[in-house]
Amino acid sequence: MSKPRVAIFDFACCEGCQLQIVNMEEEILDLINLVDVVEWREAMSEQNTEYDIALVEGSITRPEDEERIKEIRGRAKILVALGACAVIGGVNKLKNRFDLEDVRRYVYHDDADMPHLQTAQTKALHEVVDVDYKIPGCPIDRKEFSYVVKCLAVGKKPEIPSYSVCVECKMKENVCRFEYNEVCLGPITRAGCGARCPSNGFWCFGCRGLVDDPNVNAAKDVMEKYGKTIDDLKHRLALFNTDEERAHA
Amino acid sequence: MSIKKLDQAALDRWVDGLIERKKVVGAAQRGDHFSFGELTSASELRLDYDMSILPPKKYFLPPTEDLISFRRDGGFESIFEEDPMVLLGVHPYDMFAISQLDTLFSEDNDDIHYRKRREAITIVASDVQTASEDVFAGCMGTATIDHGFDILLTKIGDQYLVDIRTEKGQAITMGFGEMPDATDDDLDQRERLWAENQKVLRKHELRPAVGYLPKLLGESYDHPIWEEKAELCFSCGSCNLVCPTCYCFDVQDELNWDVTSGHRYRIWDGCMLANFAIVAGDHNFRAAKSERFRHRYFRKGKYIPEKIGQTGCVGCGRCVSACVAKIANPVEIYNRIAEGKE
Amino acid sequence: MSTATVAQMDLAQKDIYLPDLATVTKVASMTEMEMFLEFTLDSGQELGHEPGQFVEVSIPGIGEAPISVSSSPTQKGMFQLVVRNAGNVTNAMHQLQPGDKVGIRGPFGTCFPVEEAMKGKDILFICGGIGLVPVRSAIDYVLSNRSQYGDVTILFGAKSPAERLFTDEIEVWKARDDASFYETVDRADETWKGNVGVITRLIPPLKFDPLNTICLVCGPPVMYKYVVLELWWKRVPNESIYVSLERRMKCGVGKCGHCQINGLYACQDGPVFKFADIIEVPEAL
Amino acid sequence: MPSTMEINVHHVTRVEGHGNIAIRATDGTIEKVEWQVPEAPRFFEAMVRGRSYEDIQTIVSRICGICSITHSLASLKAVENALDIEVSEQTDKLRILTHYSEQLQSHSLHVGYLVSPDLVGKKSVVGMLGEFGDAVKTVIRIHRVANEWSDLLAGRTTHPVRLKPGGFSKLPTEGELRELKGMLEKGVDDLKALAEVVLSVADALPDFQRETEYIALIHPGVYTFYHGSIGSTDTAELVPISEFERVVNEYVVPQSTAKWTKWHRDAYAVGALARFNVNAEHLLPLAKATAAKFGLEKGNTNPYMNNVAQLVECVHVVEASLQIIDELLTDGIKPEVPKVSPKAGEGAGCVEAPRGILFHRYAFEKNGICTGANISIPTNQNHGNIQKDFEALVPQIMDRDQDEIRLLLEMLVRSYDPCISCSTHYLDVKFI
Repeated sequence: MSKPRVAIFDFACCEGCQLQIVNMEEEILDLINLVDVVEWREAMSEQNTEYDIALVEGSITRPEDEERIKEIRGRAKILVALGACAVIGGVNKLKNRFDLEDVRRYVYHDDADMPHLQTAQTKALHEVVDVDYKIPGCPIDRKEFSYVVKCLAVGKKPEIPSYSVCVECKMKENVCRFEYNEVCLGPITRAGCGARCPSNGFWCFGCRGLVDDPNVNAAKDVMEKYGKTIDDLKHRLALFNTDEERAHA
Repeated sequence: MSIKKLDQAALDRWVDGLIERKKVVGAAQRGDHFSFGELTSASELRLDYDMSILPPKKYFLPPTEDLISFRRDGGFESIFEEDPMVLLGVHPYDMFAISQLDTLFSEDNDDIHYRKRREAITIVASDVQTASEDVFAGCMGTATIDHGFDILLTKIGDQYLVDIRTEKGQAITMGFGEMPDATDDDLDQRERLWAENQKVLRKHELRPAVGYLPKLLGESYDHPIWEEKAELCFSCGSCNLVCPTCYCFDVQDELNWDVTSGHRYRIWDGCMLANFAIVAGDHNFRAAKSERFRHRYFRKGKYIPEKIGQTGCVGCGRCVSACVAKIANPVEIYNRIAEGKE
Repeated sequence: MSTATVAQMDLAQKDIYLPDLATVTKVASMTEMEMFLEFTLDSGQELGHEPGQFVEVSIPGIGEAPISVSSSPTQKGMFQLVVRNAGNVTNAMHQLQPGDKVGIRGPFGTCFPVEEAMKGKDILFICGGIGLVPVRSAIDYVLSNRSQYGDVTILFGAKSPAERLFTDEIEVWKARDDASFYETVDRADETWKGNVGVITRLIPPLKFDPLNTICLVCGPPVMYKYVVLELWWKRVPNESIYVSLERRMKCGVGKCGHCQINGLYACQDGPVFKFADIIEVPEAL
Repeated sequence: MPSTMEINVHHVTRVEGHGNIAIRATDGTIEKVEWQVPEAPRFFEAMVRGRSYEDIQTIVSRICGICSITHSLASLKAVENALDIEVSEQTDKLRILTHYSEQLQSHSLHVGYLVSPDLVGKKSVVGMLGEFGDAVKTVIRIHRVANEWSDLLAGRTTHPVRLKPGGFSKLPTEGELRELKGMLEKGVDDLKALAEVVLSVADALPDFQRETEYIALIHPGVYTFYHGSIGSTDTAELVPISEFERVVNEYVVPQSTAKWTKWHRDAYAVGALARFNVNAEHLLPLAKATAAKFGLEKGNTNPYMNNVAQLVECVHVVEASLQIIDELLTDGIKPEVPKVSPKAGEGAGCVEAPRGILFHRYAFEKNGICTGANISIPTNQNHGNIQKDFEALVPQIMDRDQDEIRLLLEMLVRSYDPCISCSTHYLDVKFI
């Protein structure tokens, strides 16, 4: 069996997900043993238009980026969205809460009309092309990434948890963030991070996106029980899940 | 076997001595909560703890546990990860739960992964000194216990009664030094403390008798409470995960980087999670939140009792505290379905 | 159980999660979705199953899945499975070639009562889609011991002609004069000359003695209620109806909880249930 | 027939973000020399409006995956400045210790993975595995130490979790700090080994000089990354952080979605070499010795030497951290819970990112909701200087082979360790 050829691409993002691949440290050697990394601008000068698997980080914010992701999709047998920006739009979608003209002017003032400073509504990859698999998180979890790569190498469909962060948070034996009177998105956020933030004393802000069927009614009720409002919840939800926050508005 | 008496200083000396020789795990304060963890000194042990976030179940059935290793070209081998330790300060309701797991993992098909861990652990139980906010063991008949443990510690005044029940218990009593036997008066005091704990560990009052729950539930399958409570359920599984008697698990394969070898492990699962009863092809046999919610209370109050003759809920109250939506109080639910009956 | 008793138990017992090795001896594509596979255990032993039981099949690294045994224990030296490509394990099983190794645990669960309740009775098999897979084991068993049973009737319904299973064997069953075979498809195509419609339509025209007939029913979840209703119209007692139910049997040994049907475990108390035993079990059908 | 030379590097590789090089010359006359930044702008500064002061750190750390801790710290200092929040000495020390982990993370990644292939004539670190396998493994070990160090203090290597207004959401234990100390002590040996390897190929660093202004934080008596005021090699004036806009003077150019900056000259440089040129006398002994090995002295004007300065800083931050850990262990870790209440206010914060000085400014209304922000990022501040370097370098190397020109220009860009996705994420707002 020949090694699958993998290419890594990025769109609007912080490139922190690619960095997690670098951060695999010694395991990178295992990774390149298992797959042929044929293009990876951040780490390699080699370039190649022939690949089987495209790992794509970042969200789509300009018409020319739409064209580029379509081309990548066209070449790749399997397209994997890497990280919150690619999977759900991530913090980049905060932009969509504003009028784009206002956003551009706010940043570039009188120069805002220069053609290269144009921008469009932020989109997650699946809003532009078909995405085969999604590795959520901001940034991606290295263990989960390794798991997905190994699955793809043996033709197994990777399973990303469908349950909430609370499951992993309980396994870590953390005190619930609600006990500290904090607004935590753990109960409605997809697990897989090992409850990283609550385990470090911080609330979950939903970077892995919501579970398939989040109970928004319950969320409302819970906010009241803890002396918070649904607006507090929506405020936090907007960070990574602007679309969801608006859908439930 | 025998019941001895130790003061706090002697107890500490004994625990410190144990720590030198063995892995000793006990209830201790970690951050702003109590949990079971490895002790490095007797001073960390808090026998006056009220409740640990997770029950000591985590040492018998860890959140994840390797079961077998495999090679893709065929070949499977068992992995056993028994972890010998002395487990200090197990409360009666948790001891009750451990005994229940012993039964469930051994009957029909003996699970030797569980059993090897179980046999490697010596349990020093401890009568409750501080009642937690949500405990209702007094209503479930689990506030005190007289079997299952190797040693039971009971604090009477400034002394501990040390009730040694098994050879395993006897084996770790080296280092006690000269110890007086408990007197009849001591034992009377222990009886009184037990009676008192039956009353104190009742922060929620279950109105129907425990033994009546299976019948009561049998008549309440279509009770409106399931829909009503599930309306606010996140399906987050917190109640499952903190429960000392929940033992459902999922099984997964993990490949090594060579993708020709790896291991199979089990990981805690929960019947409240949305996809728990899903089958290949995506049909979900318990798709509705209310069905899952009902299943959990039936399992604790009916299915387990009908299977092994014991309550499946030991009244620790962890689920009551862990549920952010505050809908998981078994007492409230069982009381509701008992309304208007007998 | 007290710990003292636990300590006395034999530590050398078999690990219930440890698969035995088996080798693929034959593969054949049955439909677009279903693959037929034949195995022998590397130990040289018989699987030792009863009709209706299942095994847990391991594809190392991919996972484990419960699969009904489709062959009759009367066929020695091998066992057969038919798998629909519906998940990771079954997808990997579709790639298997003769000589490949898999892990097998089991057989597990209850069986069709071919040796007890069915002996001397008329038998009615009702199979929808891949429900034919486990029932085939019982059909073969009964036909191999034909003299010990009364009338034998087999009903089979498939979604479309292309999804019919065991088509060669169906021709054999049809040709037998000591058994009746009727089938239907939900949706016909231009090649199909037979019945069209759901399987329940095959039941009303049947003439059989409801008090001397054992009915074995297996099919998709939605099928059971309608089939049972038709059998009730025929006055078949609940005691005489056996169903085989699908659940997610992860461990197969009554521990993991996934296959629970109210208080019952599909892997231990089932997958074959006497209908009378589950009529009060709301989650069953 | 006129001879035309055209170099178009569409996306310089082995840098963070997208940057292009465009050179055109006909008959030896340079017609175009451009450093272009086509990275998609993300408008962070506009996006934080309407967000709570509690969430600012969470959002703006996402400006950059590589210097997320730095962005968190700059934003926290700005938020704390705006809301009048005092932090304890322990918090300061732990933050600096956290910050140093990122300096090592980023520098070892840059020097070890991204620059070193150029020095040995390879296209990527993967290509180095055979011949330089041991060196690569040394780099990996250093990088892993840096990441585990960040994990320990920040809860994660990328996008820190524990850093919040007023302090930490969770503190390390003394036992963990002792473990860290052991890790860092071992790391010193790996750093020494790495320095030897780089030294053995340092001839590959081009000898190119161009005088420019260097800007970095200055704080009395220390080689600072965290405290201080804005200093420059062109002036003795120290500018308070609150007046950073006076230093950066941002402007927009047609070839870049990132803004450019200038102060006393038409461009200035920030980063390791700038810090070295401003603060070299405060380096700790082993770092000083490392600089001496490479002949790196204060006043160096070769931008390619930024990579050596980074290596020197790797040594310095490990030395400095061992001191901080000792102090923390002597004092003991005291439990502290950050207590913060919102108010109206406006404030600025500054820290040194691995690639240069970084400024954040925010304004809040009384419920702690952000009303405006201004962020000025080091790579922005270097873009103009990169362009000026190009303009000076290209005529000097015009006669060389195109591939060599291309390589030298790419190496020049890489030497700045640009964080291009960062640089397109800033904004500028006028506060009233």
